[in-house]
Amino acid sequence: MEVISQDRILDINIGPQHPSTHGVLRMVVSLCGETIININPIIGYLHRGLEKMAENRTYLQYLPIVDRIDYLSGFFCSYAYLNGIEKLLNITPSEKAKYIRTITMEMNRITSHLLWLGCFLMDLGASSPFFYAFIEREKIIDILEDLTGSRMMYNYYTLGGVKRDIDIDILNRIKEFSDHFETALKEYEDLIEGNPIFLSRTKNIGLINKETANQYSITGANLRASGIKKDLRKDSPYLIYNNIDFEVPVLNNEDSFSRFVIRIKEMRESKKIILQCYNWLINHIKDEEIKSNINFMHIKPEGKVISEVESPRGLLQCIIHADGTKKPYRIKWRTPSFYSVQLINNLAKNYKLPDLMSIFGSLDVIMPEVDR
Amino acid sequence: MIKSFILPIKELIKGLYTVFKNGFKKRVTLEYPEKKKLLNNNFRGKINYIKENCIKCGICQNVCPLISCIKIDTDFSIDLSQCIFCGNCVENCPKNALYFTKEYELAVNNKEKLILKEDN
Amino acid sequence: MSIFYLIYIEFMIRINAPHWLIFALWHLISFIFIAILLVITVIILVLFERKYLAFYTRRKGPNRVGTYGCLQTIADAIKLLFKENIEPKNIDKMIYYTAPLLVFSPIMTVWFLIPFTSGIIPFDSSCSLLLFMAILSIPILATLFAGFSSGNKYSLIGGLRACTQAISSEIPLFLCLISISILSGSMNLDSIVKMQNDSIFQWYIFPNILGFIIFFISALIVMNRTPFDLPEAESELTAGYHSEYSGMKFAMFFLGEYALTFILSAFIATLFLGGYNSPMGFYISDLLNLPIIFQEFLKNIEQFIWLMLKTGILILIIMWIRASYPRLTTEKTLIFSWYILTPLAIFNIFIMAIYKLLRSIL
Amino acid sequence: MFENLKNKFEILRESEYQQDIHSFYIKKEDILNVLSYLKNSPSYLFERLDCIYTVDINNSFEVIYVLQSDKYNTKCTINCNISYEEEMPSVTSIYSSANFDEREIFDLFGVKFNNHPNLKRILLPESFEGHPLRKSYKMQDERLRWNNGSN
Repeated sequence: MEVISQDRILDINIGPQHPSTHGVLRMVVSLCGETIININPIIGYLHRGLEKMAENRTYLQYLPIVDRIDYLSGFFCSYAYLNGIEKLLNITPSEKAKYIRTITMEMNRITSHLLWLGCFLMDLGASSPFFYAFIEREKIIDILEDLTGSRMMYNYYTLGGVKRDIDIDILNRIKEFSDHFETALKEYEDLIEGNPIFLSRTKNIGLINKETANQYSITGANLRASGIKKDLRKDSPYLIYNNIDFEVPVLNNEDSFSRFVIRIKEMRESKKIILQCYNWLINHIKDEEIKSNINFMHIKPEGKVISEVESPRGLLQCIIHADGTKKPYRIKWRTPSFYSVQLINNLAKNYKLPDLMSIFGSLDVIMPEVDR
Repeated sequence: MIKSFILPIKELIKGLYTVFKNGFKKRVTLEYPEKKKLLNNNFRGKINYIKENCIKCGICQNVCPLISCIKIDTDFSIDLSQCIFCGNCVENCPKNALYFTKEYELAVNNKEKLILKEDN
Repeated sequence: MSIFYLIYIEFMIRINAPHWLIFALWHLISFIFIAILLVITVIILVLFERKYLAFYTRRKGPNRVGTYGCLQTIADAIKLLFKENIEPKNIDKMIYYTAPLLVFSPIMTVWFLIPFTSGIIPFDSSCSLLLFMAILSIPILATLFAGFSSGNKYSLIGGLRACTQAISSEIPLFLCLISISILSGSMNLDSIVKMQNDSIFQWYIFPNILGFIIFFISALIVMNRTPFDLPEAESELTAGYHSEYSGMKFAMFFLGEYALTFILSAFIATLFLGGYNSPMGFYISDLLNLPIIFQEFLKNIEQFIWLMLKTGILILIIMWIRASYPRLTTEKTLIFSWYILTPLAIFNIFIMAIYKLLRSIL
Repeated sequence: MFENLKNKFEILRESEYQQDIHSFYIKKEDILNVLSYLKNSPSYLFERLDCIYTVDINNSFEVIYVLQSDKYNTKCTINCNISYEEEMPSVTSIYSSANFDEREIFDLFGVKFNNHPNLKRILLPESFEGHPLRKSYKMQDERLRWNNGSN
């Protein structure tokens, strides 16, 4: 790469208010003509100080704030937080509570992947798949709204289980949704997967090989697209993932097209998991015990715990240091998008400006997770 | 060579066809002011307060994640402009003095109206 | 000459106006009539596109203003009219203000070349194809001006992209025009339409199917429509070359783009699909035996309807493509147009020459 | 499993997380070669650094490196106690994912990492003075002060 003289470089910032930065990320991109020389991501525009807020709130007061860490997958964050506290107080949730948690988490994974699908294709210019993805997503959100009471900030999990039981008609709506969902997925594949324009935009662009993936501790679908078969639900199964059969899709041609295909496959896997949870839950409607009877207000846990969960964007860890008082001493959130943001610089070097959109879109980065 | 030329054309036509197929499906727009979405009673809308049940125990104030959203000292007041409708206070109130309504249109022209006093 | 011209001449002689006034007034009237026609079709087109895209994405489209949203574009135009005229600080004032003019005026003039009906030909010249080529390269200048003069990096990149893309797509466009003039033997649009008049198989689309495809694709690139709409790609450059324009200036760009779509699809209709000829070879108005003067009038109307029908179908296809395809990058558009479209266009000229030779021998 | 780690390096103290994750306290000086040893030695292969975080315990920092190995599917953490003004060696040469982590720790805690590529504030604006996540950080904004222990 020959040295480019300074006056031929144009620095533009794809700034905080920009249609395609998935929130408020600012990228100072230095261009020579249209090829990208250097990207300097500047984050911090959505920093709400969630870790400092944990230090002066009791465990119950911090619970609603936990949904806002990654507002597209609220269930995963609240599960990571509560799983940590349950480990400290060694409470084990009942079998039914585990199933309800799994079914709601998998539905949340589908909504988060659908939103990513819509925004990714809108970045590349196709406007109609955005609406198809949101029509499907709206169906799930209606079900979750009737179950938990709100569309995104669920606050539905509590110590040892869930706050409210699932009744018959919500289960039937879930069943009817997952039957119809296969045709919707088929439609996305028809519309996009073979399309030569889409292939030329995403085929072998933004390659993450195995070393950089490990070096930058990338997790989730971006990692599985580079050939490393690593999914928390299989390696250390939590909840009920050990007695559910689903396979983890792995591709190894490392480009943003395989990241697209992997996420479509993951949605299919989540549909299978939902169906199996539905079959178990249908004939366990009657048993009542869905949460522990310990009063959440007066718990005083003690010790250190790392609780992990496989969120739609990767490995989400909530590390709690509790010192026996009512308030947690220190909570650290290890969020997956924080590490995929670092990757953009050496991923999108000397590609063209429009390719930056397809690389950054395929990484599925969400800014509340990065800034916390 | 022909294969690599005909296949993209077929895929492009398939893309057009799926968009065309979608044209004849049911519309999904919901004209908001005229037709409203029906909500079930789990919905977390505006919080109402029953004066008789309340024993002024202060649990709702301790449970609320916000700083000055619920005040309980002499008379009871909720600042709806701050409230995030998380439902902590409604669940942990021992005497069920607070309950959720299905009202979510809370646009007012001055903020004082959003502070729910005891009377209303 | 057409029926309207006869009525007009008779009326003017009765009030014995001078000769030069008759001639000048006639062109003025036809200019005003056709300008209004163009503005109306553009307004309808903007609303139609929003409704049409909504139809494909299972939405309803604008239906608040007017009964079925019919006044929506007029409301938008009025809103743009009353918007404050924001002028950024470090702009090159002179070029900044000529850019919107340069978009709309050439499209108005190109609109004159199209023969609407056998009676009404606003501007009949022996080399109207050449005129079409010359005038149609002016709007590209407008995007260049807008991009470079508005002093903002995004529009600079948008302007750069617009020029490279337009230059690379003009050449296959004009090569296809040459293949048409080989077939018809003349550059005059009216004679081209008359050569295709007796039945659907006479249309130039059948011998010249390759030219039709190339012309259609390069017209897409010139119009900056998806999948080649890179100059104002929202996801990267906020709004491309017209991001610094607000109010009526933005309306000029916005309506100019739709007018260009309408003009180019009207040209494709006249060149390849036999302008105002009916596909069955005869006109319905010939069948019902009415008095001559009335029947002539009905024939003109019916020819105009045929032309608008063909243009409408083409616009439907263009918007359908917009609804279903992502965007190409600049590099791939240039490779596509230089390596694939231009050689094919040149090859197509040879085919048409050989076809013409064979037809003249047999 | 960690026998040859123990006899190769001098471990000050050992403690445990709730679910059998071992953590080893080591001196600040040999952080670099402990991590590179753990990463490259065939018996451990900890090639993924999940995250680095800091806890402000009785006014001294404890910088904790959470490591993860895919081959043996185990996790371990390397801890290191330093006082407020001490400097830490930067591990971006071994794990380049530590770049943003260390910048965030510098931003919120004030721990300086020497030979870090560009050690600047990452989450807070440049003009922000003070490091908020320290226990001694006094919040100037009166409204945010929690209603001092009424529960």
